[in-house]
Amino acid sequence: MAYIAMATGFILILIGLFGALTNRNILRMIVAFTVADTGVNMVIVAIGYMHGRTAPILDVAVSAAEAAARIIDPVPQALVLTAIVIGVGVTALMLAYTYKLYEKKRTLDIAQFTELKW
Amino acid sequence: MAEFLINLAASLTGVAFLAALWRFFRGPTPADRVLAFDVLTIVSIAGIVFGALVEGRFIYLDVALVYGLLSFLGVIVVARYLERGL
Amino acid sequence: MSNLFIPMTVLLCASMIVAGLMSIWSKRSLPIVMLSSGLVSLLASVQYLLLAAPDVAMTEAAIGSGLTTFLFFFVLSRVRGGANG
Amino acid sequence: MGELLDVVGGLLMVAGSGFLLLGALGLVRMPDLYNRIQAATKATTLGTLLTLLGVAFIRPEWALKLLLIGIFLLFTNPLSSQVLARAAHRSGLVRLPAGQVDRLAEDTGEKS
Repeated sequence: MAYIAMATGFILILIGLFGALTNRNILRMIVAFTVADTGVNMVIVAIGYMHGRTAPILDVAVSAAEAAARIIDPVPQALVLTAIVIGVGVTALMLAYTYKLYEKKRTLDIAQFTELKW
Repeated sequence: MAEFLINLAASLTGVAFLAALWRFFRGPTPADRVLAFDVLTIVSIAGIVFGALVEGRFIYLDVALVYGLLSFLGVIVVARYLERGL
Repeated sequence: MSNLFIPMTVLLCASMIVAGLMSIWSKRSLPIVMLSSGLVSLLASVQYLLLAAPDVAMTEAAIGSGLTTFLFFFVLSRVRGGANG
Repeated sequence: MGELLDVVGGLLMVAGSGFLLLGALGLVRMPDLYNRIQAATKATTLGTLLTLLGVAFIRPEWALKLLLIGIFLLFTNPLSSQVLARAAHRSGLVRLPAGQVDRLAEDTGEKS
């Protein structure tokens, strides 16, 4: 099961990169970037999965005495938890720059922004 | 017996998921796609409950709780955008 | 009884690839593209739950599917008129 | 006793999944957006509630949180479908088929 999820994560990364490189609208590029972000998170969670074990939260189903033999590693999940929040911050920053560029030039086409060309 | 019934219920939920996904893929208007998104979220709540039942963990039901609260927000945001632009 | 998870994983992963391909297809209009991106996050959240990470699933459902879609539609309603290109 | 409760819960879950399937089938087969809304949201709400009830029969110690999920579904689900139908009516995206009269627009005096 983890291998299927990992393959899907890599395919989502490729889809996101393809969309970010071939679209010409800035909003479409940001959407494709979000898809690639989801793919990266899914790959990391699928790496941390172990077969036959359960979630690393202790309650009546998993007691503290047998926790070492029954729960999976919680470190990749904490990593992904941080990465999701940072991802939404990066997305909000890109959208704010998109709005400022739209106020400046009244267009979202990436071919119109030619100030850094020489 | 009970295990067979649970597997049958999960299979029917999977067919419902595929039908809603087909409507999401070719809805004529954006409102159809938003409706299909809503139905996909509700079917996903049923799927999460199946997962919690199979795994036997009480803590998985919190995810269904968050789903029930937040699908609503997404649908309302898109509906207000379709109405007059947020 | 845990063999129920493998068909669910296959179904979710195929749906995620279909929704991801919809979200980069350049002929679709922009709200449909953003809604497809939200659908990818929603299905990824269920997949995280099946991969035994319910805390990541909660965060993804709240932030990745709710807040990101809200931000996209907020900006799209601000730049309406220049969005087709 | 526990075996009987398991079988009853399984039958309730099969009934709920049947209602989910009927709702999704109505979502595919209905011809119009408003028909799709009325077919999909009611049937899927009932199906999810029956599924939660079946899980509460199988695992009685989970009943409180399942009740909470059911209450949230009953709050949010009709609200989202109503907002969606109102947005579809006001935005004018969905045209009625020819020969039908828009009674809501006549009553409220809107132009659509």
